[in-house]
Amino acid sequence: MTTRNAVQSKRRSGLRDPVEQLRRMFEIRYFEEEIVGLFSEGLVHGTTHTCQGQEALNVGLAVTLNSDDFVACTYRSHGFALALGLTPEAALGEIMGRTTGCIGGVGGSMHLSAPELGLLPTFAIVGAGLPIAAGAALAFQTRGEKRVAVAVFGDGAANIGAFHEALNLASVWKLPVIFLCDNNLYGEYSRIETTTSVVDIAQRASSYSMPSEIIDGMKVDEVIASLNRAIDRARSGGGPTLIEAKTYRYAGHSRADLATYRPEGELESWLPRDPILVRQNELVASGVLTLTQVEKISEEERAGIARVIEFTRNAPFPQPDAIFKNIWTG
Amino acid sequence: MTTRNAVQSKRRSGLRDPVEQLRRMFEIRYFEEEIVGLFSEGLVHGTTHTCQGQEALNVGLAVTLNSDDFVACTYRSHGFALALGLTPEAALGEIMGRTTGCIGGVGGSMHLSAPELGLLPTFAIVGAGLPIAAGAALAFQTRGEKRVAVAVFGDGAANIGAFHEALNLASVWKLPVIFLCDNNLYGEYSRIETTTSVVDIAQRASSYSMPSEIIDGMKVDEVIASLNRAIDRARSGGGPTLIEAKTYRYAGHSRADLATYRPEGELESWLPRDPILVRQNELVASGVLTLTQVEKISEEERAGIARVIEFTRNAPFPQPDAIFKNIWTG
Amino acid sequence: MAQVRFRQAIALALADEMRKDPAVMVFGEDVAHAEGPFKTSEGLLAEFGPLRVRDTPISEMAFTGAGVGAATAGMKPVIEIMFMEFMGVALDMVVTEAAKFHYLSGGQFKVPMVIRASVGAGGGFGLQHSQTLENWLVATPGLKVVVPSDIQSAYELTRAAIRDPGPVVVLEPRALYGDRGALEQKEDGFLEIGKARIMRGGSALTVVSMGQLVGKSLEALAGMDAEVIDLSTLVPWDQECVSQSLKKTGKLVIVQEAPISGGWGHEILSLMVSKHFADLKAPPFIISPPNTPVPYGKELEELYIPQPAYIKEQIAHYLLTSQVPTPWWIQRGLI
Amino acid sequence: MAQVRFRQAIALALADEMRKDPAVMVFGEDVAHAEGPFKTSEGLLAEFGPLRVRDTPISEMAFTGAGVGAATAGMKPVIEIMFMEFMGVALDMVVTEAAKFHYLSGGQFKVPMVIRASVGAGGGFGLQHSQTLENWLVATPGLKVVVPSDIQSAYELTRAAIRDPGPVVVLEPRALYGDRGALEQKEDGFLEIGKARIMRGGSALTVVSMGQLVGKSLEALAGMDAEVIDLSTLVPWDQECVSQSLKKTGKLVIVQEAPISGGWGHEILSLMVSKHFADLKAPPFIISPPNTPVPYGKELEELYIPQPAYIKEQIAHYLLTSQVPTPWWIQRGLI
Ligand SMILES: Cc1ncc(C[n+]2csc(CCOP(=O)(O)OP(=O)(O)O)c2C)c(N)n1
Ligand SMILES: Cc1ncc(C[n+]2csc(CCOP(=O)(O)OP(=O)(O)O)c2C)c(N)n1
Ligand SMILES: [Mg+2]
Ligand SMILES: [Mg+2]
Repeated sequence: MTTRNAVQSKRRSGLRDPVEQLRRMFEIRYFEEEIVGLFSEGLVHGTTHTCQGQEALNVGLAVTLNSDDFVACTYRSHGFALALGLTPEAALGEIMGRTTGCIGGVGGSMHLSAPELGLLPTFAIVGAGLPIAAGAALAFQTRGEKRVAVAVFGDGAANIGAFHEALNLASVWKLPVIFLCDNNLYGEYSRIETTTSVVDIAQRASSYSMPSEIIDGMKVDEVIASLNRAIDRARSGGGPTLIEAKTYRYAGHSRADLATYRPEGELESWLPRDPILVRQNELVASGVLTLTQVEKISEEERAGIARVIEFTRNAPFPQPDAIFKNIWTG
Repeated sequence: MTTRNAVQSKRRSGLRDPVEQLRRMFEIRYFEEEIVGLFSEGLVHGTTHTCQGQEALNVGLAVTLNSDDFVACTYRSHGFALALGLTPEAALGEIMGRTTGCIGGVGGSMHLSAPELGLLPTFAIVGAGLPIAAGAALAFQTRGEKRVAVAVFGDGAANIGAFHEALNLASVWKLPVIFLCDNNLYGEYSRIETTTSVVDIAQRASSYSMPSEIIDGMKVDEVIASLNRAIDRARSGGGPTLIEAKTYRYAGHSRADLATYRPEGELESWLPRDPILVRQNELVASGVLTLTQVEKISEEERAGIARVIEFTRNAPFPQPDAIFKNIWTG
Repeated sequence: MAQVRFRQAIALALADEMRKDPAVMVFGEDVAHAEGPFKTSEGLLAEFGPLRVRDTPISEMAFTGAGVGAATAGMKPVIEIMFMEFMGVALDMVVTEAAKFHYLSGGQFKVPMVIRASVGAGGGFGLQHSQTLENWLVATPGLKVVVPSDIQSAYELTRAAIRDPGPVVVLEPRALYGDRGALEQKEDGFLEIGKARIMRGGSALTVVSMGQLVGKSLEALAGMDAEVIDLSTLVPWDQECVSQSLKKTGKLVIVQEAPISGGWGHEILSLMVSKHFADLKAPPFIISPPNTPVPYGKELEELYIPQPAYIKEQIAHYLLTSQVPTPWWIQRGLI
Repeated sequence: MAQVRFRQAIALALADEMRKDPAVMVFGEDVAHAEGPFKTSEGLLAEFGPLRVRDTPISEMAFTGAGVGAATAGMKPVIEIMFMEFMGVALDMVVTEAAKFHYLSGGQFKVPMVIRASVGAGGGFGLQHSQTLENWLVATPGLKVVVPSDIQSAYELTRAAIRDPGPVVVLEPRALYGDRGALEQKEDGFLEIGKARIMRGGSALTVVSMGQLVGKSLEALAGMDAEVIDLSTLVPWDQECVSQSLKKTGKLVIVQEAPISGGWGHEILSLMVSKHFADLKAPPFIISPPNTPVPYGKELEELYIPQPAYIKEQIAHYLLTSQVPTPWWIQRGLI
């Protein structure tokens, strides 16, 4: 555990380096791509929700927060967990239900947790993370701490009551919380305009007299800059912010969903904006990396994930006693 | 029942006459004033919420709707029920728990109901009426009927999740429903600015791309005009509207609440705008009524309520078998 | 008879009722274009169109409430709660509004609404997507609750629920959606709401079960002289049927998926003991999962749910000794 | 000892814990400036200020969730749900989040949160503001539920709940808020969560009750040789205490405010029968309200709630005949 903590804090702090950011995005991408295969193999039980294409948001959030800030994410959080520093072993172990998982393999893909990194148990109920993040911010405010909480949620979640109640409460109490909407255009199999009465989720901030921003969620630098503005506001007592990041969900909603409901060519139209591609081009253009070096990083990450999978295939399953632990708070 | 229905439809249709509107406002005012006394006498059990000062909204709504339109009101609905045509006997009977009550005395002050007038069982759970009114509108839309549904709710209810979800759903489905917010500045003992992150509730309509209006809820003509615009839009397939009526709750929140938390002089500042005063001055100014005639109407209504109270004091209490009726739908 | 899957039996029931009655409509998250997250509304949008078959925003409170309102205004809405746990954001509409509207209108308003929710463990969905939670729906006079246990009862109870004049919750065991078998489509003579089903006659023992555990119980008791009752309706449950069986056998065992603390079986056991104390030949008891969250992971989840082998072992011991058997988690000293 | 009202005992418990522990904070609708709709937070805003004592918008989902988040981040929030029914718009936060967070974090996060809710009939608030609804909170491993029955237990259970490291729901019988009596304020040695209270010893009969029916049971049984147990904690309830009593008396009666269908008493009865079948001298049974909504109107509401005279008559008949007595609604042929 402590060694894992050491590795994790290094993974977290190292992320300030743009090259590490690129590396982490590769890690997340390959991790998610492999999950789909493991699911088909039957090694991932139940369901899983991957985030290919949204790596800039994952990494951007991790770069801007301190480890004692709190983050409430959703079932679609492998990428956020890895970005925040969780080891791929701890993430995959949980997803594959092994004792090496971050909660010992009794939670599964929707339930990652890493208190040491500020990651609250990820939320499987749409909207639930928003009031709870506001509550963490309430604790920080009440104790006069400069910490912040972030709630990450989807476009679809912006239609549920908890969204409305949480934003109003956060605004009335001026809580140090950031509401980060990951607008990937779909809630399950439904495109946003079929379920949502506004074009931009950010527009709803006016209902709470709350500052808001709309950003390109495919650009890690834009994510970082926007979050920094909101976090500074929150830390300095300026209250909550609603940020809408425009992203795209490359894969289907969950496990084997092929997303055949998407309009012809929609995915393709997003690929040129791929967050990894964008970041790597920037780094190459500015001479920080050569294409060969990028290739090398990519291959290293691909190989790393392969090793993690090998490791986890052989990791033990939890024993029956695991079911009876951590139910009643001692 | 049928005789009551006859009386009620006359009470409803007669309301198009401005003089009848004044008369009904007097009826509601005296009715509510007496309730407080009956409560202190112990003749009204539990709790009760009165609406003195909001009679223009009550009457304005009743004038603009057809009897086959649906209305979802709150626990603060004696005035709406009387305006829609419910007899004071049926209303007071319910409030005093007698068999003469509109549901036989097993509901009480918060639970009036009059299907024949379109009045849904009034809602004791804040916000619950909004999705349900939207659902009635959904039925009308699905069958291609020109009927509408109205949800009346308070300023405080605009902070609950059901408000958000209902307005989004109504907008996405373009439902023939009107959301009428009775902003009387208080939710229980809390003034609006202490709980609400916008100044005008109507501002929240933009979160749902929904047309909205802010009106003076103390002026019956303004209420009627605004509702007619919204109802016409709904009947002609134009979808939902949010109307915010600025009113004032003369009395406390419920039963014996003396509302000592209100700023000095706030009530007094509203009295010159009293809906009954305004309407009677208009009628006198335009020569429709003389002050003596107004006096006479006022006295007739006061006497009428006295008779209803006498009648209800002597009305029978329900027998135990009443508890077992209407539970399971046969 | 057509061979169909459990989930298709539900879709067929919805389609057959929609054809018969234009007041029936269906809405919920992704039930229209995607034909349901579990494909339980296959073909409905295509046949009945976007007015009667609608996708909703992620707003359980709003669309459950819309069901209440639409029902009150003369429709017969069938709404879908994808996973039972999601009713936790909309329970008010089910138990405080729908169930009480008839009473609150002096019997004048009816709420002929059906609320379908998938329930239970076995799919590896983890502890927030695997519970049955019938307990949320009890202690609510006016609300009926039915639980199909096989393809035929899924079809018939769904149709019966739609025809019921009041609100009915249908709890569908998610683990059964993929089951394949024969279905007899019919236009009437459905299983009655409020009536239990005797799945197999017997005289040594009365076993009362529900949902996905009915099949497991039948498998477990193959060859034993046990009367196996599928409660089928939890509210109001069929006291007469259980009474008759118990009078005959004098031994009662409940087999439930709900955890031992707070599960539905206690009410059956309790009322039957008060009524048939003199007839009892041995202590009645409940076979259930332990009092823990539903674990993720195939092995643990399988262990959590009472399986046929375990049910058989428990009941064999009971018949042999007339003593209440020790559950596995005590046997293994896990608590 | 100070003479206080039940509602003041709660306010005093909150104040005493807030003085001891700066992490304790209180929020809910009108709990601060108005000092609580039922005056259960009298004096708190004045003493502890607006950071730790807050009025909330009408947003049960948000402020219950805020309690979960604040607890996870190291505070000890005490939130107030004015009427139990309002939990129907926020249940997700209580049972699906708060109760499962510890498990979901591999035991690393704690949620030391208290959810207070007023429950029950007797105030004439009508059928949507008068239920006890304990059933919403069961079948939820990880969530504790306590129910005070008098001034002293209101004070002690509130303090014990705040000190508990996990989430605890306190269900306060609204009908008792106005009761006046002696209170002993103490700094420790509170009633333990999970322990029942033997209110009076006896050997002929074991009566298990909870909340406002404990007092009514004691009154009803004055002079009878009955052991009266206040369950005090519903989850996890004190099986040991009831077992010991039942071994002695061989007769068990539950007296509950919850309706007969879906009420909490079935679990007590069921588990005790499975465990003590051989010790039972007569059929155990439950005294409860009928399976109907809570009626408005003094007389009907009084009839609905089991009153001392009725409890006495039922139990006298039971002791005399060893038979389960017929409830009043059957006696009068009302169903
Ligand atoms: C209250 C609730 N309703 C429904 C669901 C089922 N569900 C899981 S994810 C999802 C879609 C959410 O879409 P969005 O908020 O856009 O997030 P995304 O999946 O796109 O990241 C739904 C409907 C749920 N988990 N919780
Ligand atoms: C869900 C829910 N929470 C709390 C309450 C308690 N309550 C009843 S009325 C009320 C105030 C509502 O204020 P507003 O919406 O402005 O309506 P008004 O009373 O002013 O007409 C509250 C908090 C309730 N009935 N339902
Ligand atoms: Mg999305
Ligand atoms: Mg108000």
